[in-house]
Amino acid sequence: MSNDKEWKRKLLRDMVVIRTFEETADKLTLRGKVAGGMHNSSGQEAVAVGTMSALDPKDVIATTHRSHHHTLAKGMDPKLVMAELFAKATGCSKGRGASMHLADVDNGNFGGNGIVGAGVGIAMGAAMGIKQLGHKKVSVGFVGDGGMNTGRTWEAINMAVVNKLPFICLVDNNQYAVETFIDRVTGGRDIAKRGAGFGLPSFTIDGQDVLKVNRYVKEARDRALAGEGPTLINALTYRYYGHNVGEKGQYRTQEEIADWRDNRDPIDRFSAQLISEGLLSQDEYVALHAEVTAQINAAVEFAEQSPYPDLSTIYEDVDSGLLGAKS
Amino acid sequence: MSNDKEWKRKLLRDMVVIRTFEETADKLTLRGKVAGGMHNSSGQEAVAVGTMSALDPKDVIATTHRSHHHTLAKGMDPKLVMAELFAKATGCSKGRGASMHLADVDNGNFGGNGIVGAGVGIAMGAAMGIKQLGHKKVSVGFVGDGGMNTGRTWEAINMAVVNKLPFICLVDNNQYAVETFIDRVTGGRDIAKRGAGFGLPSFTIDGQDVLKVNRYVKEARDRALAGEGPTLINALTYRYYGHNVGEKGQYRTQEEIADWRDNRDPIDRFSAQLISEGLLSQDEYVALHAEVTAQINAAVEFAEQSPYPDLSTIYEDVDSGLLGAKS
Amino acid sequence: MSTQTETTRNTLPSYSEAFQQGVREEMYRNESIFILGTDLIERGGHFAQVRGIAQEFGLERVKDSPISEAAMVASGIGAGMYGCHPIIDLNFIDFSLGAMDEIINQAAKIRFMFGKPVPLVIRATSGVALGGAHHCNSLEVLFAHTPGLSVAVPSRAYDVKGLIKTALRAPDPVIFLMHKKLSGVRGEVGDENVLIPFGSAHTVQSGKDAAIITYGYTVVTAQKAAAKLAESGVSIEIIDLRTLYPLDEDAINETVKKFGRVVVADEAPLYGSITGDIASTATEENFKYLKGPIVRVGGIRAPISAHPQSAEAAIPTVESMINAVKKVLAY
Amino acid sequence: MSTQTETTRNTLPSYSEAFQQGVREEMYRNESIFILGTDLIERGGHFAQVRGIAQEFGLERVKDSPISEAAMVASGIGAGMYGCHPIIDLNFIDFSLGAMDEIINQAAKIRFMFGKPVPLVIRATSGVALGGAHHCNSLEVLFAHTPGLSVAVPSRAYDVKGLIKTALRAPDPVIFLMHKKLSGVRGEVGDENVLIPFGSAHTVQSGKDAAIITYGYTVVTAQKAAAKLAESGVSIEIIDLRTLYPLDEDAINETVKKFGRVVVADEAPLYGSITGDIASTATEENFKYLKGPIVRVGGIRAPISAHPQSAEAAIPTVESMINAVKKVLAY
Ligand SMILES: Cc1ncc(C[n+]2csc(CCOP(=O)(O)OP(=O)(O)O)c2C)c(N)n1
Ligand SMILES: Cc1ncc(C[n+]2csc(CCOP(=O)(O)OP(=O)(O)O)c2C)c(N)n1
Ligand SMILES: [Mg+2]
Ligand SMILES: [Mg+2]
Repeated sequence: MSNDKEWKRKLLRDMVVIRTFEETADKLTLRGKVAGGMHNSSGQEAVAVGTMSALDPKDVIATTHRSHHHTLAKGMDPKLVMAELFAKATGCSKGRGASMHLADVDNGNFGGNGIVGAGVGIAMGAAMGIKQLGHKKVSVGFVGDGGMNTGRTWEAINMAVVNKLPFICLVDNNQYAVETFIDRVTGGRDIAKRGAGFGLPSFTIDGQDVLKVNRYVKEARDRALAGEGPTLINALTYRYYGHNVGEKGQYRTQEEIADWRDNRDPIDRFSAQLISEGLLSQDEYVALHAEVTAQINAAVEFAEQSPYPDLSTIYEDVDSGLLGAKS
Repeated sequence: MSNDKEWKRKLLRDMVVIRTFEETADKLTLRGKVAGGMHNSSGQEAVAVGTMSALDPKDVIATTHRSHHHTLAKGMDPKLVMAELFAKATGCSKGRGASMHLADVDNGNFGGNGIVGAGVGIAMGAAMGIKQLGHKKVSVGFVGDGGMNTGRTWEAINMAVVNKLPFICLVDNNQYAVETFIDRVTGGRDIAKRGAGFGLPSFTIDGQDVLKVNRYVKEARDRALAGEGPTLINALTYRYYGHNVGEKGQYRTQEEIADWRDNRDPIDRFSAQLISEGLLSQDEYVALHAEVTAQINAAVEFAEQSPYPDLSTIYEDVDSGLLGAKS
Repeated sequence: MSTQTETTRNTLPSYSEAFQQGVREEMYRNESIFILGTDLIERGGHFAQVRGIAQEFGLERVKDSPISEAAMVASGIGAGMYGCHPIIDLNFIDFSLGAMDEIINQAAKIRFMFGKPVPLVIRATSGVALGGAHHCNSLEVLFAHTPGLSVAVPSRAYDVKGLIKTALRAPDPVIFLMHKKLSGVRGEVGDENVLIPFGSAHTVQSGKDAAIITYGYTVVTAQKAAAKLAESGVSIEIIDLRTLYPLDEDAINETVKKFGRVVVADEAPLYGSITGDIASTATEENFKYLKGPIVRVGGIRAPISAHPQSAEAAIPTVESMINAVKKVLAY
Repeated sequence: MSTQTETTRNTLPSYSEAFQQGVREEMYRNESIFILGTDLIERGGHFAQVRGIAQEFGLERVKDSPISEAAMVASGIGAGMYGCHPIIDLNFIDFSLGAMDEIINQAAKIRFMFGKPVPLVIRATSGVALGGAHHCNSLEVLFAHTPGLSVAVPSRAYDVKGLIKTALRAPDPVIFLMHKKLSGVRGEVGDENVLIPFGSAHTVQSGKDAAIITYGYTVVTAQKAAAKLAESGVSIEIIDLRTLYPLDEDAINETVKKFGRVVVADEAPLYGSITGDIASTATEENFKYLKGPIVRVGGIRAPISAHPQSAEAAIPTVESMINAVKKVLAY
């Protein structure tokens, strides 16, 4: 029970870390600190934290252009993420990738991606590697609602099904692709039904409910480890900000945004639940926020203080150089 | 009624033309007359003839590497097809395409394709063109069971659904992709269920029943013309010969082949039906075969007598040359 | 006509607006032109390249697409064969990698295989800028190398408008590459009757001592290098190819003959870039006029970093252009 | 060991069998190697390149795939990053066009972006032969141009085996192109310890008067041309590059210096082919040694026809090679 309390408080904290990170990074981006902009995931925290809390730290993920939340939830120090956004040499990708290309492959984060749909394939491939080497792990490929219309996504899902790979396709379904509403471009409008057609257990769930996401991912993981193959989880969620920093657009109403923010915010919901369950006091919640804010401020400080990549390094690590080595 | 009789006899004749053409071409290929080989569709005639008989001659099709049956059913003179197989200048593609690249774009045949899945996209694009220009036509994209695992096929289907295009995806499902049995590589194993997931009416039908194919395509065409969008038809069929000429392989049993040939042959079934319905006499059927054989022999003769492309033409028709024209 | 409206605004159109203008004018002339891509209707495309066109011509002529690059290009091919003249807007050229079969195997080859033209413009932004490795591919050679494709690489508003108008009047598949860093650059454009033929290079500036042959954003870098060199009395001619296929071989040959000292530059990774072909063919045809070898300048053999200075350092700089010119001047 | 078995057969292995041998030997050494592609298990691949391997190593090491080229390559990338060394068999290289993003944006760039190697071999048959436009693309420059990719283009059994063994020991994505017309050609192969480094050209024959630098099937055409020329006393050196990246620049520079009369040839459409880079770089570095310009021979700017003679006429012939050599001899 005390374990459960700690665990739930950790989930809440992880979501607050993401939210605080994103809102901080958003402002810094508007101030020109993040070259190329960033894709804010505020509102989608429960999908990331619900998923990652159901995984083993050694499980694999691969993700999308919108990946701060996944990356932080997967356990990366916010310092390394912020430094990467700043394109600093101390960032997780040495400043080469910035916001879209966060990775820590050795710790199971196979990276964000500038190409819609590509992460699903890479995660599926990792699942093939896991199965090949006989390991007891799973691999999760994140993809947006928009990415469910790229053909490669379905090729990857099919490959996972026929090879019974330990794979989970996690649709971070925020209902918009840039400014395009899902229903306008998604034949059938029901992503889980598409999944069922490809022969894998497929569920549409409330992505604002961190425990629900956790439970579905856990069950999917158990099936995968039991050799039963992949699962598709279509998690309904919402992003509060524009597609990229600073973007507004007329493609959705302020009422719609307010509705999601006010009535379904995953952090508000979960903190209220913990408080009502007596697992957290209001004071503790305030303290948590303060603590997280300090942590994120330290990350900003770290990023600010860090050096940019040395320009001499731009030639490095393109290939191993070993192929041409005369033995 | 006499119309119906003529119409049904025409369906039968069209199937016999295909079968006779294929069996003749197969032997000629084994004798080295068809460079690069050919993909024999014997056994799949009802899919082609059932579909084409439900279309208007001006409707559009695009097809696959296995396209003799579609091309002949669409109305191309066997002479032009045979000459193309022989890579003769008189062939429908001037000898440039041989077996895989039969086309007659101006008459609605947007071509065979060396690339699995590509024809579906082209046919979908034609449907977009039809809708764009406000014409009352449909476009049919043929694809094999194997092609239903290429991502592009699903991209095209989705594009057709969300734009309500006058499009029919016709799966010539002979259950094998080269030597690979459909169930081994097709997640969910049910192509119509996949289609349903993408939001279009999807049907699995007996592809050996020419009238059934005709009926489903006709209904799909009516829906398309009524502005209701695309349909997927998964027609179960079988190819009697190897993937390419001369190939045998151990991937299926002789019993399986014999079962399809002896018990479900589309021509045998339909001719027996016409005879039992009194629409055709045994003598007439024999005569029909003789007539068709003569026609195909004439096609071979035409192909044999035709010249090869002049080598000086290899530079021609790569582009219009108009872009660089100083006006 | 829209041209009038633009002109009376009394501010020159940007590179992106020049595209809008050219497309609009052609859409009035030819009802079969339509545009398909992501986020075109409300947003007007990621670089505002079609802003307002949906509102002006209606949703039948400007269509938002699912994120399905293969199906987008296939739409363009099928509709083009059927009788339309589609513009497929791929947003970033990097995303064309998801439609390469449609582009290289289908669009490019159909005319040859079936004797049927495929009028089709594939528009995308290109070039090295922000965004990192997945948004900064320089893929020019992939297209230029493919028989059946033509490739436009305009460097200024005037050429954008004149070239897109030409593209929309010829029944060929055209890859139309607009450099991100030029999107907002304003400049004169021609009136509705100005069409620029493909394969006609533009002399950006005449010079006396040596020439730089280039295209796209590298024209700007070349101009900066030339300006610096001018300070020390060196006079550089700059040739903007404007299209990579057809290529203005006459202009290249004349330039090589005139100077014998030539630099060819672009920002694609040097090895295997189209500059290799330009230099080697020009050398083969004009060897005796060369005072020394043609010098090539290009990108390094590495993906492009999201760190802006690293990205800039990976492609031709004013400095590396000056060095190359000095090399040919030293012959 | 399998090598023994092959040798005692007392007939030399074919080009395809050399691939089988190399792969088998490496599969014994490295358990993480697996092969994924269409029709590999029963059929052994369309060119018998993996025949018998599934039977020998089991279905976990040789997997049949759906027709999903993007997912095949993605499998190889993810599994490679995870710790395997996958061989993705794409059958014909033409089909790689359906996996170009995976190859160019992902496999090639991951090491640079994330500091993680992607050990991965993408094997395919290539080259102009039968089958027409969709089965005869020469895409070498697309891969060679891409930073992060290496490209092998062996012309004989010995090199197939030695190069695939090297590829399977280095943690890099390698495009391994086997020419269709060479599949059945038999020849010596090295024993299990013979690894051929990439970037090491092979002197097919030494000569005195001029050199042809080439690779793949064009080596055979060059040999035929050289034999004809030998009849009239002309002695030609032939350099087989064996890999297009890394490129054996030393061998190229030496050859240019030695002869000053050089032909560079391959069968890709000439404009934008990798020969442009080879010739222009060699010219830039060795200008003063050149007696005249390097002459390039390549394919015409057109898709490849299914009519065999038309296809042959579209690529370098013995005659066009002889003409090119005569051109450089005339300097
Ligand atoms: C292949 C490809 N096409 C287009 C883009 C441009 N693009 C970047 S993000 C995006 C929208 C993605 O929407 P979705 O998958 O729903 O993810 P979200 O942004 O909502 O997280 C688009 C179109 C891209 N990066 N890659
Ligand atoms: C993209 C692509 N991948 C692979 C191939 C090689 N190939 C040609 S036909 C074929 C099998 C196709 O199976 P299916 O779609 O069922 O059609 P069928 O041959 O049964 O008519 C394969 C794998 C190809 N032509 N194109
Ligand atoms: Mg979304
Ligand atoms: Mg099949």
